Amino acid sequence: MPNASKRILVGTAIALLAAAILVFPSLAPNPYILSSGVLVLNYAVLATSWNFVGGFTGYISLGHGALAGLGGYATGLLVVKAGLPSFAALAVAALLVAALAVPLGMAALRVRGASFVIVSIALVLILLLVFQSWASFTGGSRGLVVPRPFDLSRPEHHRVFYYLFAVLLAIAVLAWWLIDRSRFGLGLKSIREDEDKAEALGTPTFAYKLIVFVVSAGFTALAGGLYALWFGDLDPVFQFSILTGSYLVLMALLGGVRNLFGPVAGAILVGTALEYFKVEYGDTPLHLVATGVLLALVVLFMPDGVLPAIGDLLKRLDRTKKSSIREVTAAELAEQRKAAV
Amino acid sequence: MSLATHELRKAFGGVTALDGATVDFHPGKVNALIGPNGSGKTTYFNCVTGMIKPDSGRVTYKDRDLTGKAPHRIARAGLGRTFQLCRTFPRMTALENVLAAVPHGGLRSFRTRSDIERAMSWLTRLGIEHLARSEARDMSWGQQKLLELAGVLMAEPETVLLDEPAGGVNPALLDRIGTLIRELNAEGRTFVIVEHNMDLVMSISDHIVVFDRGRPIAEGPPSVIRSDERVLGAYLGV
Amino acid sequence: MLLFQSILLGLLLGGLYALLASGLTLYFGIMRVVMIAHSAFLILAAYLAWWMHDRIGVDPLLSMVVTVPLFFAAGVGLQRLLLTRLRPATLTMMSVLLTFAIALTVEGLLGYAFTGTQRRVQLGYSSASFEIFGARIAVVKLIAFVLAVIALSGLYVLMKRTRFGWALRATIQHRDAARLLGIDTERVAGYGFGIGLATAAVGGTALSLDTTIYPSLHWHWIGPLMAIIVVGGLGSVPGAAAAAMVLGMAQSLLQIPMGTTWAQTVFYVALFATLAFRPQGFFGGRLAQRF
Amino acid sequence: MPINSFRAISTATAVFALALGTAGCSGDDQGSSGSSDPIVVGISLPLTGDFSEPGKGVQEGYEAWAKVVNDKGGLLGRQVELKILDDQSNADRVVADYEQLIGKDQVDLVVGPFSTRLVVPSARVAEEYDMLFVEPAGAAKEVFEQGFKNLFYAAPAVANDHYNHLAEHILALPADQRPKTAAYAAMDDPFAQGTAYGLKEKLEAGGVKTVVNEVYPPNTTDFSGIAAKVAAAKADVLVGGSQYQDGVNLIVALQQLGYQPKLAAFSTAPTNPEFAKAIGNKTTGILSPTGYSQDAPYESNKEFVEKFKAQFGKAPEEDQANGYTTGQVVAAAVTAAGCAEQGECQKKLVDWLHSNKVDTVVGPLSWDQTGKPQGAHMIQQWVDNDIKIVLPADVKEADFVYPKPAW
Repeated sequence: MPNASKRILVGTAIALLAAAILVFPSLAPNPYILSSGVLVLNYAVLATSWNFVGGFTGYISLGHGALAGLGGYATGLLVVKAGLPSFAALAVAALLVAALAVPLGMAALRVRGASFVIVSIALVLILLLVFQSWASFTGGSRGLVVPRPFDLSRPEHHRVFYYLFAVLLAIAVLAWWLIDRSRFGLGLKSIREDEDKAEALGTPTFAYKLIVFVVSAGFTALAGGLYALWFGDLDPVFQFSILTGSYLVLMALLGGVRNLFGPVAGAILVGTALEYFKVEYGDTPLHLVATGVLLALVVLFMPDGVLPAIGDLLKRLDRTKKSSIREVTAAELAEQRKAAV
Repeated sequence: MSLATHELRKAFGGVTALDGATVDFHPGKVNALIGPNGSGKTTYFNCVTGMIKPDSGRVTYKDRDLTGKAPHRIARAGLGRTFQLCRTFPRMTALENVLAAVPHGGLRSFRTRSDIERAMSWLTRLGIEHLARSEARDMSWGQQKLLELAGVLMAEPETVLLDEPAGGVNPALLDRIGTLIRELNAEGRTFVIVEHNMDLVMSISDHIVVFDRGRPIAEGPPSVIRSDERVLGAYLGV
Repeated sequence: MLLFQSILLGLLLGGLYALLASGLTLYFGIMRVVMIAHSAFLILAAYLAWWMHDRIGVDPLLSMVVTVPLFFAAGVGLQRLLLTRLRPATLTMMSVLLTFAIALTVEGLLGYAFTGTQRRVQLGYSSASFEIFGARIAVVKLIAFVLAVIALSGLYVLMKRTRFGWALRATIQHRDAARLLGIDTERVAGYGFGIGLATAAVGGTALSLDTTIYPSLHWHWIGPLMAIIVVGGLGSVPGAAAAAMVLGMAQSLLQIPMGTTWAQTVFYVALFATLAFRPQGFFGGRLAQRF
Repeated sequence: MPINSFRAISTATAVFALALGTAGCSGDDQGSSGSSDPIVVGISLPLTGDFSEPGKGVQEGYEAWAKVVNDKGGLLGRQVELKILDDQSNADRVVADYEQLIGKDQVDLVVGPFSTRLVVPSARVAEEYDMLFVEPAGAAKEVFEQGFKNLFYAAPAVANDHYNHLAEHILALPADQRPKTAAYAAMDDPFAQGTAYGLKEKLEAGGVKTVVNEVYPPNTTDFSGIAAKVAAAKADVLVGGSQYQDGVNLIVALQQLGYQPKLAAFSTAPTNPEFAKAIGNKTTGILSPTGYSQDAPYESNKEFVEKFKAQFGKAPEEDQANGYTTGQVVAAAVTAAGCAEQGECQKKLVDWLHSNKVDTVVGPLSWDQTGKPQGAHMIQQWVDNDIKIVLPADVKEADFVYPKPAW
C-alpha cells in the first residue's frame, strides 16, 4: 500500500476514534452509561500509561494499580490537608508520584526482569498496609473523602470528567507516539528485544528504563488523581488492589502492547465486558477465574496481543497481496503455533 | 597501545574462568583470540565489554581505565562487539536494528534522513539492503549475522570485537565475512576475533593470542602460532 | 516474658516461612520462574484440609496423604504442560504473568466453591497449650512447626544425599552442563516443580491447623515469601531458609513496639533495601545478579 | 513503528458501534411509573466478597419486609418490588450500582447497602440525585460527619454508643470490684473500631486504665502477637472490636496463652450461631451489644419473627432485623407523604422523617439533623450456653455475670 493512502487511512481511523469518543456523552441515554464511559476512559488512560513501561521495555508491572492509588490519595490529601485547589493538587500529586518512582525504579530496575515484577507486586501490598495503618494521615479504613472540584449535578459532573479523561487520554497517547518515533523510543524497544545487546550497542539501558518508568508513573498518577476527583471516596482496600494492576496488564496484552491504540482498544474491550457481565449476570468469584484464564490464554498463545494476532491472521488470508518474506514466515509461525497446541 | 588487559581474573563459584589474563592487542590490526572450548575466551570478551565484572585486574583502552564500567560506556568509548550466538532485535526491522546503534538523542525522531542514509549504506555494504523493512526474526541465520555486524558498525567503533563471526555460516558467506573484515581493517579499524575456524583465523589475522585455562599461553603471527607446540598441546589435550 | 514469648512465636512462624520459601526458591533455581501461585496452592491445600475435616471428619494432618501426591503431580504438570510452552527469551516475565493468572484462577475457584467466608478447622486441641520457661506454646503451632521442620529436613536429605538431588542441584547450577553430564534436565525440572508444590501442600496443612483461611489470603503470604527469597539471594535454598527465620523473628519482635500492621512492613523494607544495596541477597545466591 | 491501519480502523469502528449500541439498547428504560405500577426499591448489597455473610442477612431482612408489605396489599396500594444488585463488597461497584439503579433503572426508592465503608460512597450518589437514603449498616460516626441531608440510619444507636449501658454498669460497680485495667483490640474497620472506642472513651473517663490498644487489619489471621501482648498485660477487661472470625481467632489465641479476663466484650461475634462451637463452648460470661432481640416486646416484632420464620425457616438475627427496620422506616415515610417516586417526592419523605418518630422492630426510632439515631444498644451475655439480654435492667432476661468464669 502506498505511503500516502496509508496515512490517509490511519488519519481517518484516528479521526473516527476521536469522534466516537467525543460524541459518546451526547448519545448516552442516562448518567449511568455516562459514568461507565468515564470508568472505561479511566482504564484506557491507565492501560496506556502502563504501556510506557510494558510496551516499550517489555518490563511487566503488576503494581500500576498502586501508582494510580497513590496518585489518587496524594491528590486527595493535598486538597484536604494542604488546601490546594483540586487541579493544582492533581499536578503536584503526579509530580510527587513521579519523584517517588525514581528510588522505586532504582531498586526495581537495576537488575533484570523478575525483581521488577516482585517489586511491583510488593508495592501494592506495602502501600495497602501503610495506607491502612497510617490512619491519622490517610484516614485509614475510614476512607478519604475528596471534595468535588465543581459544584455540579451528578450527570454534569460525569460529563465534565468524561471530557477531562478524554483530554488526558489524548495527551498520554500523544506522548506515547512521540516516544515511539524518537531515538529514545528506539533505544527502549531495543531493551525490550535484547537488553544485553542494546547495552553493548551503547544504550544506557538503566537510565532509559528509569526515565520511562518515571514518565509512566506520572501519567498513571494523573489518571489516579483524576479518578479521585471524580469518584470522591478513596479506600485503601480498593485503591491498592492487586486486581487493578492485573486488569491493566490484561487490557494492554489483549490489545497489543506494541501498538499505539492497543491498550485503548483493550481497555474498551475489557472495561465494557466487565460492566456488561456485571449488569447482566451479577458478580461471582468467577470473574476472577475469567480474568485468570483469559490472562493465561493470552500469555500462552497470543503474547503479542489478540488484536495483532487477528490482524496477522487476516493478512495471511489475504493472499493476493505481494508475498514478502514477512508473510511467509508469519504463516510458518502460525503453523508452529498450531503444532504446539 | 589500544586495547589491553592486565591480570584479569574471574571465578564463577568454584570454577576459575579467567586466571590472570594479561593481553595487549595490536592497534590497527586484525587480532585473533583462539583456544579450546572452555578456555575463557567468551568470559574474557564479557569482562572487556563490561557485561561481567572481573574479580580483579584491569581493562584499559587507549590508556583509559575501563575496568568495571557499564557496557554502554565501554561501547561509547569505541569498542563494538558481536555475540557468540548472533543477537539481533527480533521484532524490529533490519533498518531499525541498525538505527538503534545511533548514539541516542532524546525525543528527536530516529528516522532522520542522514541516519537512514548511513544505515542503508551499511546494509548495502553487507548486501542485505533488500531486507531493510523485514523484521529480524524473519531473516535467515546468515542474514542475521550480517545484520548484527551492520548494527555494530553503525556505531562507528574504532575497535570491533567479534565472537565467532564464522559460527554456523556457509562457505560463501564465510568468504564474504573474511573479505569484509580485511576491508574494514584496511579502513583503519582494529579487530579482535574469537574464532574456531582455523582457516579463517590463519587467513585474515595479523596477530594471534592463544588462550588455555583462562590465560594466554602463546601469541604471535599466524606462521609462529601454527607451529607452536604449546598450542597443539592445549588443543589436543596432551 | 513478653519478649521471650515473642521470640518463641517468631521461631514457630519462621519455620513455616522457611518451608514455603524453600519451595519458591526451588522453582526459581530450576527455571528462573517466580511462582506467584505458590501461596495460592498453599491456601488450596489448607482448604482441602479444612474441607476433609469438616465434611469427612478426618484429622487435617491426614489430608496430606491426598494433597501431597496430588500437588506433586500438579507441579509436574504445571512445568511440563504450561511453563515449557513459553518462549525462553521472555520466560521470566511471562512466567510471572502465567503463575499470577493461575493464582487468580485458584482464588476465584476457591471463592466459588467455598464462598468468601473465613474458615477455620475446629479441633479438640485447638486451644490447648503447654508452658515452657514461663512462655506458652500452643499445641497446634508446635505441630505446624514440627511439620515444617520434617519437610525441610526431608528436602535437605533429598537434595544432598540422593542421586536425584544431585541431578537437581546440577540443573539449578548450570543447566547446559547438567545436560552434558547426561541428566535429563527437562524431567528433573518437572520433578523439581512437583517437589516445590508438594511443600505447599505440607505448608497448607500446617497453616490450616491454626489460622483462619479465606480465598484471597494468599496475597498476604506471597508478599513476605517473595521478600524472603530476594533477601536470601534468589535461587539459594539455605539462604531462603535463613532469611525466613530472621524475618519471621523480626516480624514477631517488631509487633511489640510497632503493632501488627506495621510489623508486616519489615518484609517489604527488607526487600527494597536488599534490591537497592545488595541485589545478590544476603545469604549467597549468585543467580540474583542477573535477575 | 507505523500504526497498522487495519487495526486502527477496526478499533475505531468497534468503539463507534459500541457507543451507538449502548445508546440504543438502553433507551427504553425510562418509562415513568403509573399509579398501578409496583414501587421499585433499588438496593446494592455485598453478596460476594468480604461482607457477603452480613450482606446476605440484610438481604433476607429486606425480602421479609417486602413480603410482609405485599401480603397486606402493598404501599399506597402498589406492590413493592426489590431490585437487588451485588456490589462484591467493593466501593467502586457500590457506586456504579446505585448509579445504575437511579440513573438507568429509574427505581422509585433506594435503600442502603451493608458496611460503613460502602455506605458513605453510596450515600453520596443518593444525595447528589436528591434521593432519600435510609440505610441499615452505616453505624460509624464518620457517616454522619459528611453533611448528608438525606441519610437516616435505621437502628437504635451508632457504633460509639453501643456499649453505653455496659459502661454505666461497670462504672457503677463498687470501687473494690470495679476493674482497674482494660485491653482493647479492634479491627481496622470504622464500625468495629467505633464500638470498642466508644467504650474505651467512657471507661477511661471513669478511671479504668488502658493497658493495651491494638488495631489489626481486616484480614489478619494470626492473632498470637496481639494475644501475647494482651496476656502479658493481664488486663481486667478485654474489649474486642470484632466482626465474626477475628473475634473467634483472638479468643482462641488468648485461650492458648491461658489469659483469663474478668470481663470480655466483643461486638458482633458472640451473636453468631457458630460462635460457641468455634471457641470450644467456653462461652459463659462473654458480652456483646445488640440492637435487636427476637423477644423484644415491640408491636411489629412479633409479626416479623413469625413471618420471618415461616419464610426462611430460621429465626432472624440482627442483620436481618436491620434490613427489615430499614424497610419499615421507608414505608412509614411513604405512607405519610403519600408518594414514592424520584423527584419532588423524595424531599417530602426526607422532611417527614426528620420530624417524626417511627415504630420498628427495634423500637421507636428518631433522628437528628445528620440522620444519627438517638438511642443505645442492649447488652447481651452468654449465660448457661445461651445468649441473653442482661442490660439495661428494665428489659433483662438474666442477671449480669461478673467476674467472668474461665474460658
